[in-house]
Amino acid sequence: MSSNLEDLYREVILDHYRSPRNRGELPVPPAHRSEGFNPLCGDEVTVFLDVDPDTAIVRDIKIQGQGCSISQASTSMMSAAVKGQTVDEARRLIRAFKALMSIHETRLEGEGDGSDLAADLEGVRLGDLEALQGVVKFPVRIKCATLSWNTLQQGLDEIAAAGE
Amino acid sequence: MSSNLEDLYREVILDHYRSPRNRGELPVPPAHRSEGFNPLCGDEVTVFLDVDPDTAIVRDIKIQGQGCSISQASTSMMSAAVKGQTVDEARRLIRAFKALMSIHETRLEGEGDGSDLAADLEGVRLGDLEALQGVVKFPVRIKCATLSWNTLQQGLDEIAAAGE
Amino acid sequence: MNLDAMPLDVERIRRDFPALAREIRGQRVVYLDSAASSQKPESVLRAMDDAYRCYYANVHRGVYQMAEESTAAFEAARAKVTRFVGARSSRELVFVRNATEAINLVAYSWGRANLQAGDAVVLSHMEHHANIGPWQMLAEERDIELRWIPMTDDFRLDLSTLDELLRGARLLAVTAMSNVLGTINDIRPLADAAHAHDALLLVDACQYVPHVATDIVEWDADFVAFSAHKMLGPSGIGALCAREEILDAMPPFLGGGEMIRDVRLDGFTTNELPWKFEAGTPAIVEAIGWGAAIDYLAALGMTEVRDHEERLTRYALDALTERFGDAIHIYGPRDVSIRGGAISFLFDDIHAHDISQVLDQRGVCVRAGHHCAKPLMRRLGVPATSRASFYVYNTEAEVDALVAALVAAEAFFRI
Amino acid sequence: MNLDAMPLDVERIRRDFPALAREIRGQRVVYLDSAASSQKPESVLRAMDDAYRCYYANVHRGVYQMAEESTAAFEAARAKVTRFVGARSSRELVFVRNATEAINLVAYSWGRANLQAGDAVVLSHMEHHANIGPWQMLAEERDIELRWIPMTDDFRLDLSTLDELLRGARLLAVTAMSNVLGTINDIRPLADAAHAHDALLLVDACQYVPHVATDIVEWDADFVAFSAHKMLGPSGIGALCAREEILDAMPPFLGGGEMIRDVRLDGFTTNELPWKFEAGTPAIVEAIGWGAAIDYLAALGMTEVRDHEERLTRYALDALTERFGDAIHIYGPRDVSIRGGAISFLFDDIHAHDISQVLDQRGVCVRAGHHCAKPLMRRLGVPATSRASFYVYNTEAEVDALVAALVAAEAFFRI
Ligand SMILES: Cc1ncc(COP(=O)(O)O)c(C=O)c1O
Ligand SMILES: Cc1ncc(COP(=O)(O)O)c(C=O)c1O
Repeated sequence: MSSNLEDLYREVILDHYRSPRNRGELPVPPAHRSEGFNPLCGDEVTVFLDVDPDTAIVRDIKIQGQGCSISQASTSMMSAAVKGQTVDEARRLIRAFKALMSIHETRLEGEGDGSDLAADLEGVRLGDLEALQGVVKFPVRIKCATLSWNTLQQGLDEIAAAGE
Repeated sequence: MSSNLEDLYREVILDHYRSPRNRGELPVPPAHRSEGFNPLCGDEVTVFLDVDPDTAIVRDIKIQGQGCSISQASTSMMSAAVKGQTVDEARRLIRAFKALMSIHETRLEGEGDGSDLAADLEGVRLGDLEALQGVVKFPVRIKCATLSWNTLQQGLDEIAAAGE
Repeated sequence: MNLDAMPLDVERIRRDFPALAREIRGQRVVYLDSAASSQKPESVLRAMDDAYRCYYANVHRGVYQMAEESTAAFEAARAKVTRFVGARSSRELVFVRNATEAINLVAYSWGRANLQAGDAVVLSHMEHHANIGPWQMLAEERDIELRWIPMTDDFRLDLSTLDELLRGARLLAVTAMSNVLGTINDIRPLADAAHAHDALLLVDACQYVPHVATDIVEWDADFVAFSAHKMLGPSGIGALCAREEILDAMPPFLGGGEMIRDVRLDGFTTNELPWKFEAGTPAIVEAIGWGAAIDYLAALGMTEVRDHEERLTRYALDALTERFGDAIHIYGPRDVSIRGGAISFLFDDIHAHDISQVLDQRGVCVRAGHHCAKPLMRRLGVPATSRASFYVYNTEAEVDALVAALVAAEAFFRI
Repeated sequence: MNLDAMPLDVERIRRDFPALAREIRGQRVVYLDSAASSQKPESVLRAMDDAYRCYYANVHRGVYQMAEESTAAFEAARAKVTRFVGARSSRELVFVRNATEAINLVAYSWGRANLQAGDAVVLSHMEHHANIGPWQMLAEERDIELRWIPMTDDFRLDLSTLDELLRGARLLAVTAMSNVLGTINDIRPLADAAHAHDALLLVDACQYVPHVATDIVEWDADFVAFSAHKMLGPSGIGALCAREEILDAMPPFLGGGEMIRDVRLDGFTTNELPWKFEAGTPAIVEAIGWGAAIDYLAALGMTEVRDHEERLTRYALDALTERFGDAIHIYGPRDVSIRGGAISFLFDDIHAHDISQVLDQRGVCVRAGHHCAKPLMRRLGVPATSRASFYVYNTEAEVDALVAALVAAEAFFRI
């Protein structure tokens, strides 16, 4: 296999793909459920979120759905990254991860030069998630990687709206 | 001017164009009135027909409208050709004239080989009208030449329908 | 298979397609995605380039020579498309952007003029979204019932309840060849059944016309939709072919120039067929390119084209089964006489996207996803498949390359 | 006129346009019909040919490299068109077949979702059929009132009753530049007036975008329609540019692949902007060609383009008046600062068609007819006019050729 392909399929990605973390469901309510689709490939993801209303901490997160290795691995890594974090930290992670992913998309659209993206990335520790950076070289796969993050964001927004 | 252009603008055509026959209106009823448009160029023609219900002879015909030299000349020649003829003879003339014109259109559409057109032309004396044959070399102008004939046909059809 | 057909000289054909010489990462591209869109031969590219270089002008509008030449070439292309599908007259052939627009045209114009609350439209479980979306929009707007012809477990239409489904239906809209399964549906009996119930028949012939000699009069279809880009022609053009009486009775769809006879402040009258349905400047050069594509296919002979694809499909089905046995799932009939050259497949536990990515690394282009047929995917119980599809320029060596790349992909994800 | 603008090097530009080398009856063609459709430069033809030869594939669908390249080129073209008209984001730029379809999209989707019996839409007497037909169809279907901004005797919009016309109106739909008169309408005040009455503004910018630097944010327009083929781009593609919030709130227009997020048997959800409005395989290579056309125009500079056309229009108006005096009627403003390079004219007692025919004999291409603006023709009291129109590649020598050909035509019909 060419090095190119291994940029995409890093070992840690294949590991999350083969042994996804936090698979399962949570009872709704008290948990919140949000769904995401990738219209390109038909991938689907369901994110169950249990957020403590007092501390705003993501007490638990579970994932269902089907998808390619990139979307599955990204989902698994996302769940591990946000579990136990506050909602604010989770949102910062979403922004940072999208910044990591969207550099190419943004250039494509010719809007902005990526400098504000750098700001989003600053001070956020992505850890394992950085393994997904290779996806940027494969533009069609970016949506695979961001699907679960968009669904998480949607879930957090819905929880916030319901709490108001 | 090249000979080509003179194929189109024969002397007899320019003559009919400059001194159009049978311009004017007829009272409706008893006369019948039909209108035609050329959507390409905006040309309009109104044909007033006075057909004797007993003898089916076109007792009188008058023409109004605006158009290019080809449409005006064709209209004028048409009016002269059908005036005093029976409806059957007028229809035979319409068929023959369209055959003269549509040879090219038909080839363009790739439908039929023109052999039935020859039959339509057989035994009909077109006289002056043959001067319009040069139009066939200028496909966009064919609709200019046929406008008044289509309007005549429509008028005859409407009279026939009303008489039933 | 037709025993009279001379095999296509595929090596010669390949030389006509510049894109097939493309190298990807040092390897000659293996293009197996013609069901999504085909490559184009030199003659099509040249016809379009020539039009722009020598006689381009807007059509139906100018009295000058270039406009006449352009109009003649545009209408000659219409005549070619008309003849290629066996329509009766160019008046029955409306140029649109693609098959999707053709079906929408029917839903908007014929549908809204003829269908009312309580009427039914019958579709099938193997339709492409193009033949679902327009009807769902209409169904929601007008409270129309959609009914679905189910699929048998051997990937064919289950016609056992057709009579019941057609009771009170106004339209049967069905694909002639599934873009996922390859299944060819026998259209004439469907037309007869629909007409027996006073319903009209719309055929989505997007995958059929490029691959099998088509005679829409023989089908007795009322509406037929297809696209140029899947049959060696350019992007940006397709056609709706429909019976003249029906088109005549339909209200216009898009309003504007070209489709109008006269306009006053208080209303307009429409132009003759087919222009009544062609508002604005049409895809002029695209039509001319499509005409050249049809010349190319006609010169090959559609019997020969079909024969080649049957042979190649048989070869591919055999090779995949032999190499992967039970590890590969193939979604579609095994009998090549009732199917086209689109082969959908899946390996257990390896997502179609990942397969496709590894294949791309070796220059093998297949499609991965739901192929715009999500209801069918749900029926198959899978989120996505990989699909390899063949056309006149594909070879057995390319099937071998596909199999070899799949072996590598399987190995990569099984480690 | 902008005094900073460097004059275009027209002789060099002409060499980029292969069709301008065409000879008609032994004479170099004099192409004066760019308002109907423009010729295309080499760079546009090459961009399209390259796409087909090197990386053609369907967009947004494949995981393989050619599909990625094709998608990237297609979306890069969208970004170019977006920037060229000053739109905020590519999400606001929907590809359609032509300006006509763009306006129909608004009438079908926004119109049918928002307009009801008794609502009013305001148009003007100088609209092209493309901006009349869709509204007449809607008006008839929904019992909507159409109101018309009249024209002054010096060929400009008569805005004296605008406030009254806009009372209770939901939409003002107006051309930025008349294709018959050349008149440029000042859009920003129209936007302000419309918005003051809670009406939206649609601009038919088909004749404007090709010739004048456009900033639709500065216009504050809600919908803008234009076509590629009038601005050095290919046939078969155009755009609707609209404010994102408005597009977001609009129901879909055509249903099918690409515009769908998910489909179940009982309904579908729509994709994001702009794809929500792009059903089926788009005009892929046409978009790429359009992008190249925009690169070409941007390299010339739109200030320079406008300057060249003002100069040439002034030269032509002077030459025609000087040579023919009262014998020629020119329909359009004399002041070149408020008009574009489309000049409509008529000689007493010589029909526009006949003029055009004689001109064609000398290779001079002008258009004759009603220019798809019959209400305007009725207002002018003529059945048809001849129209000469200019673009970046036209020269003063060509204007001289036009005048000489008109002298010959006049002589021919006056004998
Ligand atoms: C002012 C105006 N609006 C609309 C159109 C329609 O453009 P298209 O034919 O590209 O849809 C034209 C061109 O014919 C035009 O000049
Ligand atoms: C069966 C079928 N129908 C309809 C379509 C839609 O065709 P287009 O995208 O050209 O409108 C396709 C192609 O994607 C297809 O395969």
